[in-house]
Amino acid sequence: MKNIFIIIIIAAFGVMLYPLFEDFSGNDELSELASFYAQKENVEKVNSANLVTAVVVTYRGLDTLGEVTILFLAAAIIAFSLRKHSVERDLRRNSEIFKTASKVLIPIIMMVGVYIFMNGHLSPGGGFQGGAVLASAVILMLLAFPNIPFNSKLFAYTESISGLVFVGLAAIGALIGSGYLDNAILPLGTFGELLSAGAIPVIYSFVGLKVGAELSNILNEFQSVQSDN
Amino acid sequence: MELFGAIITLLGAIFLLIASIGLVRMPDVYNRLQVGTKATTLGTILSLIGLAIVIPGWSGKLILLIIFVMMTNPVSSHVLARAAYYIKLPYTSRTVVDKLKVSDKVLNVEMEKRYGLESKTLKVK
Amino acid sequence: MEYVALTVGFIVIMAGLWAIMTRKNIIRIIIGFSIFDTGLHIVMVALAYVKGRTAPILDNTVALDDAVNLIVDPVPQALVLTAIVIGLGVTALMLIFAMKLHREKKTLDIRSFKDLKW
Amino acid sequence: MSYLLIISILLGIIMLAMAGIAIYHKSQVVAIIAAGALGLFASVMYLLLSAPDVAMTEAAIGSGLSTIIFFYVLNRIRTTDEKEEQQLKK
Amino acid sequence: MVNIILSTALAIIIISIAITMIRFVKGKSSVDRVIAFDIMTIASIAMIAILAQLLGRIIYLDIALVYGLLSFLAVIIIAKYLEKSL
Amino acid sequence: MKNFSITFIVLMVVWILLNNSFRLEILIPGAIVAFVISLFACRLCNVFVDMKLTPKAFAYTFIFLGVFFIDLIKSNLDVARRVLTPSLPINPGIVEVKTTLKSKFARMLLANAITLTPGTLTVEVKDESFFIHCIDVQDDDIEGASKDIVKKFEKYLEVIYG
Repeated sequence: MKNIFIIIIIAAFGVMLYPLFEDFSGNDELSELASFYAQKENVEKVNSANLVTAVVVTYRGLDTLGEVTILFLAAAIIAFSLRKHSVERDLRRNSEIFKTASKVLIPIIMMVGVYIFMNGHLSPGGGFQGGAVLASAVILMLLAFPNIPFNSKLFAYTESISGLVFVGLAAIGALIGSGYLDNAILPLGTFGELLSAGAIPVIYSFVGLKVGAELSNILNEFQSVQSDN
Repeated sequence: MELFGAIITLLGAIFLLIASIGLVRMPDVYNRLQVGTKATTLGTILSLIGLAIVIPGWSGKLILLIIFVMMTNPVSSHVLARAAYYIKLPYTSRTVVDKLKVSDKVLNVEMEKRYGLESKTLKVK
Repeated sequence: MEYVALTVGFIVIMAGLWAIMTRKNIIRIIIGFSIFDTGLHIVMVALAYVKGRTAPILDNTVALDDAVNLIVDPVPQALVLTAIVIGLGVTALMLIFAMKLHREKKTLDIRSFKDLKW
Repeated sequence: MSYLLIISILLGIIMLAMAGIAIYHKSQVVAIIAAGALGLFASVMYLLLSAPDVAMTEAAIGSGLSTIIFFYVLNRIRTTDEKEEQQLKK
Repeated sequence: MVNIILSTALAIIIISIAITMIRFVKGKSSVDRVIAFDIMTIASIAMIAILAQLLGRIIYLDIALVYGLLSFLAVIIIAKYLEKSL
Repeated sequence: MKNFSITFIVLMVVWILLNNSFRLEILIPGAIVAFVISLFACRLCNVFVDMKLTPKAFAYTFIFLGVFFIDLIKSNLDVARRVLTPSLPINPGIVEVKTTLKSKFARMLLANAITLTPGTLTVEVKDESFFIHCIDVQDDDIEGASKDIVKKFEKYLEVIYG
């Protein structure tokens, strides 16, 4: 009886969404907004090869600011609602091979993360993905060496300084350039090089550092409330 | 030359197929891990090498991928095998010898004597 | 191809809703939420696809002059990128609440949380 | 272009099977692994829909870090997990 | 010719993923399923690389790198959960 | 200092492989990033210390890689034969072998090589004994198994890492 009710609700939802499916006949050309972004003179104004990055960082940069704020709030709530308590845990020792391999892998993973967020304007990638990869290096460290003291102060400082620099760069764009989060405050450079696209690599690097530090803090909070069972 | 690279890629794909067949056929966890690790590693490496022959301009990232797969794949299978051993998953009935079980008890006692409590109990926070 | 992705996305959305409504364990409900999320993202990306075109990243295979006729729509992709990151934050918060509920009642069965029911 | 269609159909079938396992399997561990695998195959699907940015984000965040957080929580509440499953089965 | 052979390889890899699904559904213990997951992701790395060749974009290889990295971490964490030492 | 510089070089190689170019405006940011990461990770990354930097060691590295690849291909043919035979000819068991290597990195390389070569899988490492799951047990005492499995890699790793 209850299941029938649920099926009716889901079917109603499906009917509600069905026009989206029916009217869709496969796009043949870009929408107006996207073709505005893809025109040559507009691309050269931003000079970023990856148009998604251009949309995320400059055109819709305020959304990114809100997103980073939401992530920061989530991290703060998690840190607030998890009560830390020190327990003595009876962990099995890690295998020696895994320890050695993670010693070799951690710097390489960090390098890959830095590559991903520095090349956000040339390749798929950017601050959020690079930050996630940096956080995965931290989580590998926590897994392999659980008794190394985790310096959460360092991560908190990194996070707040990166956030301040991000907002400051955006405001400088409003002061010198044409608007908030304008990327033309640095010389634009030639199209398709690493040092091009004005302030986009710098902004995305700080976004990456901030996201990486936030995610590392979240994961460390989760790690620190584990207990034996 | 491009054709040669493509054939190497096909060979790698066939090794991946063998890995999945072996995964279905083998009788217990350890043998499945054996088949899984070896055949998938060689399959992936051969596919990537074949692609590097087809397009020589891409070889930088492909070499990095190969090194990465060769580094991580044996380690993850080693960790899985260790976990499977410690949660005492059963062997197949055709297993002939288990040396680890014989020396496990002795070695554990030795470890405790040698390293004291800190080897077994890690203080976290 | 975009039709296939659209259909799969719709079915995955329905499956996620079904899981949210019928499962009794809170962890299962959160898994259902995450499935729902994935399906939604697939639908949004599939709606942005343009037939036979390539990714909106300009390099030596996609010329700058002809970009309007070669790339897909970048705006929904940027939107989905934002949505995925926020989805992680929401999932983490839900899991924290599940942990706190478990600390209170030592169970995760949704039927045993009746404190607000009248 | 037909091979892309065939690949997307096969990927779609695998994804639906993963969603089914994630909802209906008895064990929570397997359900979470299946949800992670659903995300990974979804990222291949995004690649076919020529959205590499979304594919990378899904592989890194939507699938990878979510699975890790799920397992941390599951480890914390493990004590009653098995009992719970038994009760739910009845 | 090259493209035909590469699409055949792609088809074979997808079939192997589908066969691995059998073990994922059937497998007796959780470790079996984790092994199946591992094999699926490693086969997907090869699949992404071949797709990158067929679509002609080098930038897709970055995704294979991130994919392999995160699946390695997921396998490690599941193994540590199963041996109760997370 | 030695392990700092080796980490730096490894990271630079990774950066060059990722970017696929040698131009200066790519190398300079890479050098800065690699320097910071090596500073950050240098107390962790003490595994490269016992690497020897002599010409003989380099030569033996290549020989080791060659032997390893031949064994990898042999092992795969072996596995394929076993999988495709209808009667599944396996004879599994866990055996113990001893190694004399001291360096941690060399031990990891040895364990990985064992995992990837015919019919063997490292299950556990304790001090100087490796416990290895064999798909086809020939010889279950320590010396015999060691001679079969470990020796062919050990003699190269011995030269490279001491």
